[in-house]
Amino acid sequence: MKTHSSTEPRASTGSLTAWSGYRINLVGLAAFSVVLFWALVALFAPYITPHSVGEMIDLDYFGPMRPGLWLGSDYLGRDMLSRIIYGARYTVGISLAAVSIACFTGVVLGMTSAVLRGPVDMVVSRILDAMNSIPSKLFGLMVVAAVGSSIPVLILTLSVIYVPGAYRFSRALAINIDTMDFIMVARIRGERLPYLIASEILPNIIGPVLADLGLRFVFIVLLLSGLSFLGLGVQPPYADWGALVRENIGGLPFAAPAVIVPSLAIATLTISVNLLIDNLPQKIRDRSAS
Amino acid sequence: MTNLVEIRGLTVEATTDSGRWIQILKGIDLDIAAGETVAFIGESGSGKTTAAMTLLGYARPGCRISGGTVTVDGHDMVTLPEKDRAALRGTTVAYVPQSAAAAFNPASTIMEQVIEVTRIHRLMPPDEARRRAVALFRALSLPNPDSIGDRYPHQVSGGQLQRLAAAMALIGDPKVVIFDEPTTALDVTTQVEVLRAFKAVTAQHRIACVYVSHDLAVVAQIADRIMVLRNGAVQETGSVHDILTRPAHPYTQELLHAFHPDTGGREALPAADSGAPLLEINTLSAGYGPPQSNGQPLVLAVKGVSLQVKRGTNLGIIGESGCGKSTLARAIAGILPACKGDIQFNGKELWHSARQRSHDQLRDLQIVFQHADTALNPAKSIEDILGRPLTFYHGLRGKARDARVDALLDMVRLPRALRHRRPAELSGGQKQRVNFARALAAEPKLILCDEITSALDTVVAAAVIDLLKELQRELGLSYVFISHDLSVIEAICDEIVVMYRGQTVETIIPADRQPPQHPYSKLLFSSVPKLDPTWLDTLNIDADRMRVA
Amino acid sequence: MTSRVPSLILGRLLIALVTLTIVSFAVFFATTLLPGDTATILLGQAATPEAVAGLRTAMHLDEPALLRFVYWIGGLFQGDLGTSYANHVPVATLVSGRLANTLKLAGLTTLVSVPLALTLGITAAMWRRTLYDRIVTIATIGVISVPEFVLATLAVLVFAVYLKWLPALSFTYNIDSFSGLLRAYAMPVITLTFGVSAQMIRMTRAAVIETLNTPYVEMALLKGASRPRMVLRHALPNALGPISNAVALSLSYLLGGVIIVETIFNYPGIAKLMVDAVSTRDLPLIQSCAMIFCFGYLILITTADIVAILSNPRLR
Amino acid sequence: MTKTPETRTPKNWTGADDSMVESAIRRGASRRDLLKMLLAGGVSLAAADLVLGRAGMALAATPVKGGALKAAGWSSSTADTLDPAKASLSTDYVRCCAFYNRLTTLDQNGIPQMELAESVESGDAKTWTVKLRKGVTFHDGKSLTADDVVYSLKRHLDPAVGSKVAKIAAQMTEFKAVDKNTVEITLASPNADLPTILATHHFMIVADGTTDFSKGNGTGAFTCKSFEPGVRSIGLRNQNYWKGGPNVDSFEFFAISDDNARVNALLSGDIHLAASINPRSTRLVDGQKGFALSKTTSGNYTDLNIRLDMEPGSRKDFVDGMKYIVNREQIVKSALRGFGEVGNDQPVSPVNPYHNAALKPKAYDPEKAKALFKKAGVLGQSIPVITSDAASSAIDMAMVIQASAAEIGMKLDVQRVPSDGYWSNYWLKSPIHFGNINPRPTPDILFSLLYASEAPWNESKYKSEKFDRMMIEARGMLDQAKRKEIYNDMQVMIAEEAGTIIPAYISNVDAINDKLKGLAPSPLGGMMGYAFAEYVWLAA
Repeated sequence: MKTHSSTEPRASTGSLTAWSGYRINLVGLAAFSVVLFWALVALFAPYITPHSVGEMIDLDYFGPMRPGLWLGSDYLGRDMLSRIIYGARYTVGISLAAVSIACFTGVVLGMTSAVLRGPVDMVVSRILDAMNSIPSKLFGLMVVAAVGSSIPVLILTLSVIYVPGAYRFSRALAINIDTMDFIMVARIRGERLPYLIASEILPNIIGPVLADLGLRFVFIVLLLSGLSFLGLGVQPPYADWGALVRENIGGLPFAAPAVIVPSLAIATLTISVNLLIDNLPQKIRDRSAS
Repeated sequence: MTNLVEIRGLTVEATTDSGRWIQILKGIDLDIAAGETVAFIGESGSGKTTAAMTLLGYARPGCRISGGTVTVDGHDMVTLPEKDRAALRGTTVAYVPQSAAAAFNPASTIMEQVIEVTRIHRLMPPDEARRRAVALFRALSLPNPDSIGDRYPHQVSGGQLQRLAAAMALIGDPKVVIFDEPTTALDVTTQVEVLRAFKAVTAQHRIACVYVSHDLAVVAQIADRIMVLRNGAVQETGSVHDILTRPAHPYTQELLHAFHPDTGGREALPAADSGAPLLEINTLSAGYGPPQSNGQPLVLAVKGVSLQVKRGTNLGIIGESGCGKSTLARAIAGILPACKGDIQFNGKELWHSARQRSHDQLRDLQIVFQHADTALNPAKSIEDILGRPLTFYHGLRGKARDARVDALLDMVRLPRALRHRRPAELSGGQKQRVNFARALAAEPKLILCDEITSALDTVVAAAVIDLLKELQRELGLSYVFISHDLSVIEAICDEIVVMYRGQTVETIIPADRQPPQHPYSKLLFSSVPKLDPTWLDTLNIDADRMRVA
Repeated sequence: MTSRVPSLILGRLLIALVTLTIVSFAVFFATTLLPGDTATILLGQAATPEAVAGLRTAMHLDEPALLRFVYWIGGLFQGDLGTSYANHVPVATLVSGRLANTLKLAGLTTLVSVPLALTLGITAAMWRRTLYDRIVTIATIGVISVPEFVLATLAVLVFAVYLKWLPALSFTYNIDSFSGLLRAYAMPVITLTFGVSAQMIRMTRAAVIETLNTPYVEMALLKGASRPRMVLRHALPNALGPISNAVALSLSYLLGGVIIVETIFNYPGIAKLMVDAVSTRDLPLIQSCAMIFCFGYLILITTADIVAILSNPRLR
Repeated sequence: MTKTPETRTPKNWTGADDSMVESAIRRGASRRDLLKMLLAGGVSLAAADLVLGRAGMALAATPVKGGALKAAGWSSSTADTLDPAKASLSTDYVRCCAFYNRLTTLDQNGIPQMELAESVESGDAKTWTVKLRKGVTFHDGKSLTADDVVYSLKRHLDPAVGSKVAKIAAQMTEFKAVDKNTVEITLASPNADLPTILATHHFMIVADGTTDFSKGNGTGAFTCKSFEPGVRSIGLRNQNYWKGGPNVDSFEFFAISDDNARVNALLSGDIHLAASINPRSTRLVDGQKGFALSKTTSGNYTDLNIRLDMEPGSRKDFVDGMKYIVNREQIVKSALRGFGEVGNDQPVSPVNPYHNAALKPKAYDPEKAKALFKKAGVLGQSIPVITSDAASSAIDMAMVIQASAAEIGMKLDVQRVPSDGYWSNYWLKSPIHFGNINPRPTPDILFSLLYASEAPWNESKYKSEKFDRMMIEARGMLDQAKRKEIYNDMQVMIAEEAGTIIPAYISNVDAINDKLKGLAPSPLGGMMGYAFAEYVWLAA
């Protein structure tokens, strides 16, 4: 299976050269700033929230933006700004953890299958194929029904859902790499599996894998919001952004900031993550310059 | 307008990773008359293909024509709008690619692609186009000219595809055809046929040709004039005769010299044959595909081959693609476990599969692959590539390892500064040296060299061969040298085995200076082009071919 | 040259069958692991011990799981999906109407989204690195980063509540005209199209660009072919494999992933049926729904693989 | 959405006020009283007039025949049933009400009225004689007889049926078809409430011997045209209805579980009634031309249950402290958005004639609570509180209580668990959790179900022999005044001693298209006690 490895040459416009031959793309820089912003918000959430997350300070609900309630109030009259700040913690944290676990597991399994082939490949592929065939939201629902909802369960569920995708993707990439002669050289040198996958294959697929990770991150953020729809989510009064959108969706007809702001937060984070990965600083390998 | 093609002050620029534009063609002037064949010769990176493609008004992605004019049949391909350029492509100027196998769309039939030019430019009704194509197939002496067009590209051989690509170029009745290394990927015996076909057809239609190649001998057969390029600049232009006999430019002289390798370089063997052979294989068979009921694989590529390599000597294995020589190398290395026979190495019997061989056995027997591009991990630095076998086999780390990497780089005549680079930053010759240095790092007794020079330019390949010889003297290695190129093998081997259809047909000792006896060997040896421009026209190898078949 | 296609296709079908077997085991035993007793849940607040015991016996819930698995698998082979615990109706009856609805919605969405996504993906690849391409690329990321329920709610607010062009619910019972069909399906289809197209667009674009970099496309250019011809005649046929794979993966979402759309538009599809089944611990129904999703997924993926095999003349 | 000034309600006016006026009218307030009340509340005369006009409209108008009624409830699943004994969701009740009849029914004031019965009488509250109305036929043409009634009631005793009211039905020990139109019911012990009990939705009368209920063969106002569990049902006007046919030609009912989707469906004109909408959505409907709200306070409540037999509920001071830390006013305001009435920690709601209005709710007093928590030795500890969407507004209530507790340094660890499986896994089981109790017609049912020592749903594990004795004493008592006195005392006992905190009685708010006329409140629940389809009409 061909996958969407991005082999196209990068656009030469809007880029600048800095530090010892790394090329930084302006779009990438902007995206990085946004991601960094949310990461910092998530990190320092307890220090920058103006109000407690659960405190009901507005007598009205779905209140507009105004001094003191800079992002308006939610459906219970709680401060949206504080809730968004804390939501960043959960959204960024959970999604990052889940996407890391999913990609790590999937990629390791994928490379292992590609290197070992034969029965191992067959068995792992079939099992993960079977897993993939169960719709993610319904799987989430079954998990909630079976073990209830907590953050570790949430992270694990999201990870499990995305392992097959990461597996399929990395296996396809790794199989292409596995046909290369340098793998053969390493094999007849007598190298073992861990070295083959970690040292020979991984460095060659890490680019597309990262790009894939970015896309998966988006899906996980969205799935997180979808799961909150089904009751699998962060414990109140805390909420991830998806849950914030969900619990305030009733404010949509009023164009309440309580529903618009978390939606925007999700959009800025996911779009930035993707743009950042598409425009990662690139070491300039300029043969003619040397 | 007297000349069909006039190139004046042509410059082409390419963009680098950092977005800088650098000149890769530095002011080229050339005239080509109608019906004339001009060869562009030079090593890879010299700009010969780039120059040829400007005739189509085309520069590959990342490149642009930055100056000068390229006038073809009265049109300046540089300034013409893209739409008008497209109208001339295929009708006035046509292109025959280096690898026809890659240039044919795998999803469509050959006929469709051959006559596509007539569809694009609405030259003639499809039926007529098909008749014309069949006529061209016949003229290019393709087998089954009436039905070959119905096949898909993967269903015909490389030599046939190359001729079909020529048919594809000729169907639009172009005035100029660009042949871009059209025979480089072919076996010598096939190359002869293809060259003949090209020559006949272009002469018959009085088509002007640009023939891009790095092989002086091939060019000598087909061109009227030669333009020698290096680093984007013309070194020398002249008639074939002048260039071959009175090369003015030092680079041209170097090229010519590389063509006459120092075959006498190997003195006769010292009395080493007294000891047991380093490698001895007996009735070895190997192949691909699932095992059949008789225990043999579906496709048997090596059928009961036996040979010996004595310590400190080199064995050459020669044959055309598909003869089983690479499979044999893989079976010896244990990559493709042999299904029958036995391998004795250094006095011990080797397991067929590399997995079961001991650490020391693996270390003592190294293999170097043909394509340095794929044999070197593009994600690792040269230092890591060379360092790994040092750590793996000899447990070297830190400073000791660094010193050894430096020593290896010195050994293969590469600057030490390269150690921090990645393979993609090296030239083809440099990569092949690294590839070889990695095998040396293991400190082996025997190195299997699988076509290691065939992807290199003549001059570079000659240098690599010289290096190999030198290292052998210093380190007391043995090589098994697998190649389809007789001149390379002759230059380095003490003994040559000719393989044909999975079997050895003849063993030749170059030092004995005996002509080959087996008809296939004869065909093979006689198909190697000579610098003599009349070689192709006077060659009579059909008798041999008949006997082989 | 002998054709390898039949054996390759046979191989794919075999793989699908193996996967289906794994799935059936997994599904059955995963569902029996669900905590909570069907009888208790059915009775809800009224679950007194006597009532629960009575109901358990009445539903044969007291038999061992393995025995029930054997019954179930045996039934599946005979096309018998079992009887719903919740209301004693054959599962097949419950499922059939819902499945038809789901397939209708999926079919219509496919009809809209696949041509749309392919067109956008191909044209974006054709005019790569132009403003158009950038807009398409950014827009696709933008669209997938909006939660589905926001899209759906927004669509309802705009088209149903304010403009009153379309009904807020998807009434699919009495469709007697084309406009009726449009009205009933417009909004769910639009919402789902947004959801499934993005990935198809991305993949199509990537696959076409990959083939655009091949020598045979350059060859077409050198024959004087126009850009559309290069893309449509040369790049596209060779990108069919990866594209069909992407399409299959995206479409598989339309079977079980549409729970939110089904909820918001009150569309009686099979995903909602399964959600109901989970909350009532209606095991036969859960198992049947899960099997249907897996089966649909496998059909799609296997079809994509077969398309890839057939589109590759090397294998013919 | 533009609103003309004329139709605009006062700015600070909410649907809650509308309903308040409505219930004042029900209690018999004169127009002048009401005007006074409204003006005192700062409402302008013109606006007050408008409000009164709206409230009055619901009560008096001439029905119009015809039209296809479409309405949406909030919950449904494949477990939807037309078997009245198994009905468990509001959706089931609505359908049963449309297709069947009960022996009795409750009027707006909670007083039993006769439906299929002509009379339900007893001398000793133990043996009851039910006389049936004559000339009633089932949809399939069969006439209603005593055998049908005996069959319908008796099946609740069969465990295999899985009746939801098996426990209540268990007191009916003997059924006898005296003649074609007379049934004699004997109770295990006297119970004066039987006529009210028989008005429960589960005691709908089905034809003798029915086992397949998918056809909905009853005596009700609609015949069942189609019924797909978890999807929808369609009823057609029963031409032979003994009451003389419903107003609408057909009645389609389904559920839209998503709150916003339900409101949107109403606003877009797809349905005439959206049942039980989220209080926060009322802002969308309220004041919107063409739509109205119908509020019913029927005794539904969500309570915080502290089990007295477990830590920390076994410490009386903790339980009392919790009662003071619950800010009931804020729960009504924030969590219920005004659609509720402050509760006084006992289950008999203000709409019930037996409600003890003298029992005042505990005031919100954080300092007192803090002192009590300190005394109980729990201050500063983290106390887990289980909440879920399963109990309506429970999460929001938990949020309010949690925030108040946090102010006095009491950490409540609110754990939201999925609604799926909540009733079997957490309710009654966790030390502190939320419950949700549907309206019951009589205090006796509420007490015996929820507070008697052996009650199956004793949410806080309250045990009091005195309470049990009082319950049985009151049950057989035909003297209303005496009975009310006992019930008053019992309500005080619950409020003071039990571990159930009932901060509010939740109003049910149905949003309707104002073409829909004739909708009146009922103590049995929203949508006129689920029976609206039979009574309403669609204005042209």
